[in-house]
Amino acid sequence: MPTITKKNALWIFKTMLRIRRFEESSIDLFTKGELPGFLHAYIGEEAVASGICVHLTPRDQITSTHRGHGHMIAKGLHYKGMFSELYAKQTGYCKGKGGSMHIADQELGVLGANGIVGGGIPIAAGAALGLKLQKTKDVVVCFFGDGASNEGAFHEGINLASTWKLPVVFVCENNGFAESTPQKNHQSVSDIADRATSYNIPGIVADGMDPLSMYEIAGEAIKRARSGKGPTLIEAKTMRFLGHYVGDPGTAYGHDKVVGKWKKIDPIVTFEDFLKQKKWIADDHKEKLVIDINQEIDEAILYAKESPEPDLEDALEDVYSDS
Amino acid sequence: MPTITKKNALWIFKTMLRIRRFEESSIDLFTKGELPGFLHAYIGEEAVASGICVHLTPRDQITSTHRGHGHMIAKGLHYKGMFSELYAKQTGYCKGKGGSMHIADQELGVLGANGIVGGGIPIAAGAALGLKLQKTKDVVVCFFGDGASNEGAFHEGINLASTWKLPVVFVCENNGFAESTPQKNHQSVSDIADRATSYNIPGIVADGMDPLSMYEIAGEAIKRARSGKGPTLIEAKTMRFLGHYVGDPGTAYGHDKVVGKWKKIDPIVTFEDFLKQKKWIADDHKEKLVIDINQEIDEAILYAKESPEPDLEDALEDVYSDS
Amino acid sequence: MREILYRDAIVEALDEEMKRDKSVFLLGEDIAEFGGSYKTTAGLFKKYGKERVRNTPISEQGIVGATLGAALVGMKPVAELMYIDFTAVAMDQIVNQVAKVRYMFGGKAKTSLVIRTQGGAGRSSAAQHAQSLESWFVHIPGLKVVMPSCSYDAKGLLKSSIRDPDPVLFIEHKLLYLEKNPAPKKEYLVPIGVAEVKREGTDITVVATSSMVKKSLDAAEELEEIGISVEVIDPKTLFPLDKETILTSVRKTNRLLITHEAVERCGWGAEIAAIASKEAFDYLDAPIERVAAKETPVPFSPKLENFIIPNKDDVIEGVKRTVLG
Amino acid sequence: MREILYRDAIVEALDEEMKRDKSVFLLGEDIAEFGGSYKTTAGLFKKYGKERVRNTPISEQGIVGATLGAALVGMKPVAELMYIDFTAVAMDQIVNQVAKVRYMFGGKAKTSLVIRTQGGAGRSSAAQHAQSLESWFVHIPGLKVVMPSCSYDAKGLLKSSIRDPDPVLFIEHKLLYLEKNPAPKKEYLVPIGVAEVKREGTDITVVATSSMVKKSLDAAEELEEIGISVEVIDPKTLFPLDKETILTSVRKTNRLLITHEAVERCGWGAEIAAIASKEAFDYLDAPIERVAAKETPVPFSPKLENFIIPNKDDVIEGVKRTVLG
Ligand SMILES: Cc1ncc(C[n+]2csc(CCOP(=O)(O)OP(=O)(O)O)c2C)c(N)n1
Ligand SMILES: Cc1ncc(C[n+]2csc(CCOP(=O)(O)OP(=O)(O)O)c2C)c(N)n1
Ligand SMILES: [Mg+2]
Ligand SMILES: [Mg+2]
Repeated sequence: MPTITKKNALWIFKTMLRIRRFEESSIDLFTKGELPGFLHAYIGEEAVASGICVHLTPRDQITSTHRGHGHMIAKGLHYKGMFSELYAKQTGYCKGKGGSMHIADQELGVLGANGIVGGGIPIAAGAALGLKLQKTKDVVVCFFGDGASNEGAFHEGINLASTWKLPVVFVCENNGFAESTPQKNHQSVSDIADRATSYNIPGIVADGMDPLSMYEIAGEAIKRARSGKGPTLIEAKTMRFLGHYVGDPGTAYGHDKVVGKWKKIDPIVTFEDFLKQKKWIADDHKEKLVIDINQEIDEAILYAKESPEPDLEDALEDVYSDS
Repeated sequence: MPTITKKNALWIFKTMLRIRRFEESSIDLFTKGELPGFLHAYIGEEAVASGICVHLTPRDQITSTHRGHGHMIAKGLHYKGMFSELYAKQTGYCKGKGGSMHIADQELGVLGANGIVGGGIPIAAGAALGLKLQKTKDVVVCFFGDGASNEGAFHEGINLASTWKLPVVFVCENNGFAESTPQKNHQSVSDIADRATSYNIPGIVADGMDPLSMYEIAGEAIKRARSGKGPTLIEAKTMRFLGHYVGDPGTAYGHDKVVGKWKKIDPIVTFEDFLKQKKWIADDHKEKLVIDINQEIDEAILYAKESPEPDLEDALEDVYSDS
Repeated sequence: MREILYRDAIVEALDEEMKRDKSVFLLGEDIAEFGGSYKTTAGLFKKYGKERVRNTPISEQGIVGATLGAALVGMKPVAELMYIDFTAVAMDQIVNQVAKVRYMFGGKAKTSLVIRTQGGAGRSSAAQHAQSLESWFVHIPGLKVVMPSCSYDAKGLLKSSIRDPDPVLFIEHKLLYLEKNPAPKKEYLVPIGVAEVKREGTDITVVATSSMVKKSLDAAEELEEIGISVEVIDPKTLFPLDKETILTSVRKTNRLLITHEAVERCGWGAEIAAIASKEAFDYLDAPIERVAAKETPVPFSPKLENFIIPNKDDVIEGVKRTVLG
Repeated sequence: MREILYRDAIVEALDEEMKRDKSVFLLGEDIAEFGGSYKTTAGLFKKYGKERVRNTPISEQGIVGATLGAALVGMKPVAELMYIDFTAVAMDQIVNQVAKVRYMFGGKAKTSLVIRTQGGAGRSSAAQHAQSLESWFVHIPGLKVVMPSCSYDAKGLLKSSIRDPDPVLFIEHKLLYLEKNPAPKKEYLVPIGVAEVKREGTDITVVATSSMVKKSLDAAEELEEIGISVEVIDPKTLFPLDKETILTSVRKTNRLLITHEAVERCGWGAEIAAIASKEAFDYLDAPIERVAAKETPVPFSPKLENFIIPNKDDVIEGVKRTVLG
């Protein structure tokens, strides 16, 4: 029986909802043509970021991916800064220069989404090295996908972290697809957790659709990292409910077909049932939460829309510290 | 009891001697200042290349490393072309443009030594893909070191080969050191063969000091590759008897200390005993062989010395097919 | 002549060469059933099957290394790197292996291979998906670098690149994929190393690459109206370079402007400026202008992106500075 | 002034900065007990221990990524990449991550880090161990590129680079390591972005980098004897570039020759030629010369290597061509 407290359980539930609603709204805005660039939605994978980040302090760090909104929200970034960034406004987390794939916030320990698949993995190892050298007890959580686990950067980053016993937790969000390519076509292992063997570190398969599984397994791994025992590789089996990017029909290799089965175990639905069983929430709890979240979203979108675009000169700044 | 034939055993013994004598002579020449550039000697590791290449035909391919002389000789390259290359002469395998780290010969299936650690691994996978698409039964053997097993190229190359079930055998020559750095300081696994788990392929530890161990294990892996069952990762535990490069005292991290123990199991000495036990060679067999080899070496060195240097204009050729 | 999308011209070239030569095959990320991120291999998986149209894992070093290995044993692989930004992930294989094996091996290596990729900004894809890095590769002896600006050249140059015995980096542009312009259905080749005068003029020579060709032709139209006659040259191949076509033009017009989407400093335009300033020294009546991207990473904001990437008006201003002084 | 080996100047700079700032640490292949392939970290492992002088696995992406990650959380890492040729293995981290995070994150990233490496030919190390790739990095906004030519600058510029808030690619030269020349033991800095007139002259300006500085000064000596007065400028920093020092000189001498060990096409010299041909257009009495490596990979043969790499006589010939016409 999981040892989660009511407080943590509610935080996770609320965080999953916050992610889901953020993604739904940004998809809606994107589809209306209000947002430039492209978006990769986290819908379906909310349990992963939420079940892990509940264990983190603002001083702990994360590295993220092109599918990073969920990680950001779970790490505490606010809607206003995020929507403003998607709208490419001056008030965005990156002043409109980064966009969806590069949101970062050093105050809250977000070392950045990343447009390069696997690019964040060695960076996470380095951040963990820095935190270790600074004699903190802080840890780094490194998110990446199944496809990323085939990049050389995955191998080099985890090898370095394991050789130096760095305080980092590697979280592979295995949603079974790399863009259109099914896992079996891009690697011959079915459990990416098995790759931990190459680094002599624990490799654990977690149920990425179950916040409790994520909570328990991540809790252990983070404790291990904080206590100086080194990295862990967690493989969260999950599924994105939508195509690779917003607009992708996801018809290649039958992604659209398999999704249906996963939607039946939507983490938000199943976890609400769990909370109700536990009598930790009332029947209308979710509705109330959603109302608050929606209001916060509406305000944030309004804020973003009304925020000024960057000035042309801004384009020339921030290339160097003195520019 | 190993199933090796007398013929193969004698080939291996002779090949190990040919490698040893080639390296001793080139070290001698280098130390006398006759050879430009730098050399990485294969002395101590002869059993690996010999025990593997005995299974190969000229149509099979290999990729090699900065420590490649042993692989070349085992694959059938002749002394004249090799010494000429070390002397940077027109008659060298690369017309004097490649040198020790880039010897190659497409006729004999040598896709090149490589100055980039790990650089040959994805190339080996690609060659195997080519041979497969051409519907041959030929295989590729890919040599690399323990240090190379930490490069991203190792991961990407083997992942590709395993996903596509390519006819390639990956041979990690684990001599316990990457330049000065002992294995325990560059990775947290002790058996690199364990890394096969990451690709769901067989990973086998072989005794790199024992030609019979290499012969048996390589034979299996090559058979497997030829029959379309895909790649194998062989880890050959071995030791270079000298420093990283000719001139390196090898004193860092006590390489010079550990070597003594390995010299006691010099593959040439132990295999000679085995052959004598088997009554496959007479007592003076080795002396006779060495005399022939020395003569061949002397002729080759003379040939190399007397060969012309490349002309200046040669420097501008071979950049493109028409130049 | 038939009009065709630039991206379909790519598909057609691949299709024709695969039909013609069994040793040609394709590999890259999501190029099979999905048809490629920009649909430049659409339909080929159905037609040629999984052996010759291969989805790879996300591993660019693996892709390029495999491409080289296959070429060394006699195949003619055509690899796709989804974005030119990702060539950085495979840089060792491209520069230290692909470009050098022939030379290092004394001329005996088979290296008939093509690496297709696409660059350029204009879709708010931000700093890691919108670079123009062609000058990196022109700097590396052993590589050929091709950069088509229209459907006709895309098809004809890709076919020539596939038949070329040397490694070719073939750089497409993400904004050109959906541009439709003439290209015959029938078999034809466009030779590597030959530039084209896209428009004749007398007052100034504008050398433009990729997406800047169209912008420069539009600029020339407008400048015509104020009486400035612009000659527009598309080099098509950045290396080998058709120097003579450019120099002949400069010696005629006595003025030169080079424009590309890459940042100015150490961009390919610097090389052209250096060559022309030397070999047409006595012919130049005005300083050579470069119209390039501002020296920043590519920003996400469309407003900022549009500001840092050179456009038609920047070319017009540059021409005026040069011609009117 | 005290004379010191270039490589020892590097050690001294690292030592002083490590003593001064606890957040400075070193990582790289074989830099610890072994002291580095070129002994540029000799003694520091003994002095500062394994936490601050870290041997890495052979994994250049890992090294550079770790360098960036540590910098982002406030450390000041100094990484060593054994050969500039190996930057290709880490190119994604250098170009897509290190160079861009500050900009992509809207200016809020801490990126005070140095990547030390060494380039150049002259030791028969062949095509994968002797390149000069500096122009790649000058082309990338977000990076600073430093290239010291003597012990004094090696020490002073490395100290400035370590203190610099921006990422610096610090390029040493394998043949300079064993050259001994003056550098004070006492604390001093050489500013980034400031060129130096190494020798004054009136007939021609020679801009030379790294190993070509000494060769150019020797050439100037000889040319003096036949009455040609050469001004030699060492930019020291390729970016940010001290344009004014170069242009001022060219406007004085009215002639310019640029020399570096990298191949000519799309090399850094093209950028200088492009800048000077524009900004000193009315001052140039002769075409701008470039004296660079011939356009091939670096051959193993010492005879061929020596032939393709520019030397003193090539500079002399180039100067004569330019001055005597
Ligand atoms: C180095 C690199 N190669 C390719 C891409 C293009 N790309 C973006 S996302 C993606 C798929 C990533 O798959 P995975 O790691 O499983 O993450 P997921 O999208 O499934 O969350 C690819 C190939 C990229 N951004 N970077
Ligand atoms: C990409 C790259 N990084 C670093 C080097 C420098 N280097 C040459 S050999 C070597 C050690 C290789 O160790 P290992 O793979 O174990 O092979 P061994 O020398 O032990 O046979 C290193 C670091 C290189 N040549 N290429
Ligand atoms: Mg995935
Ligand atoms: Mg080793």
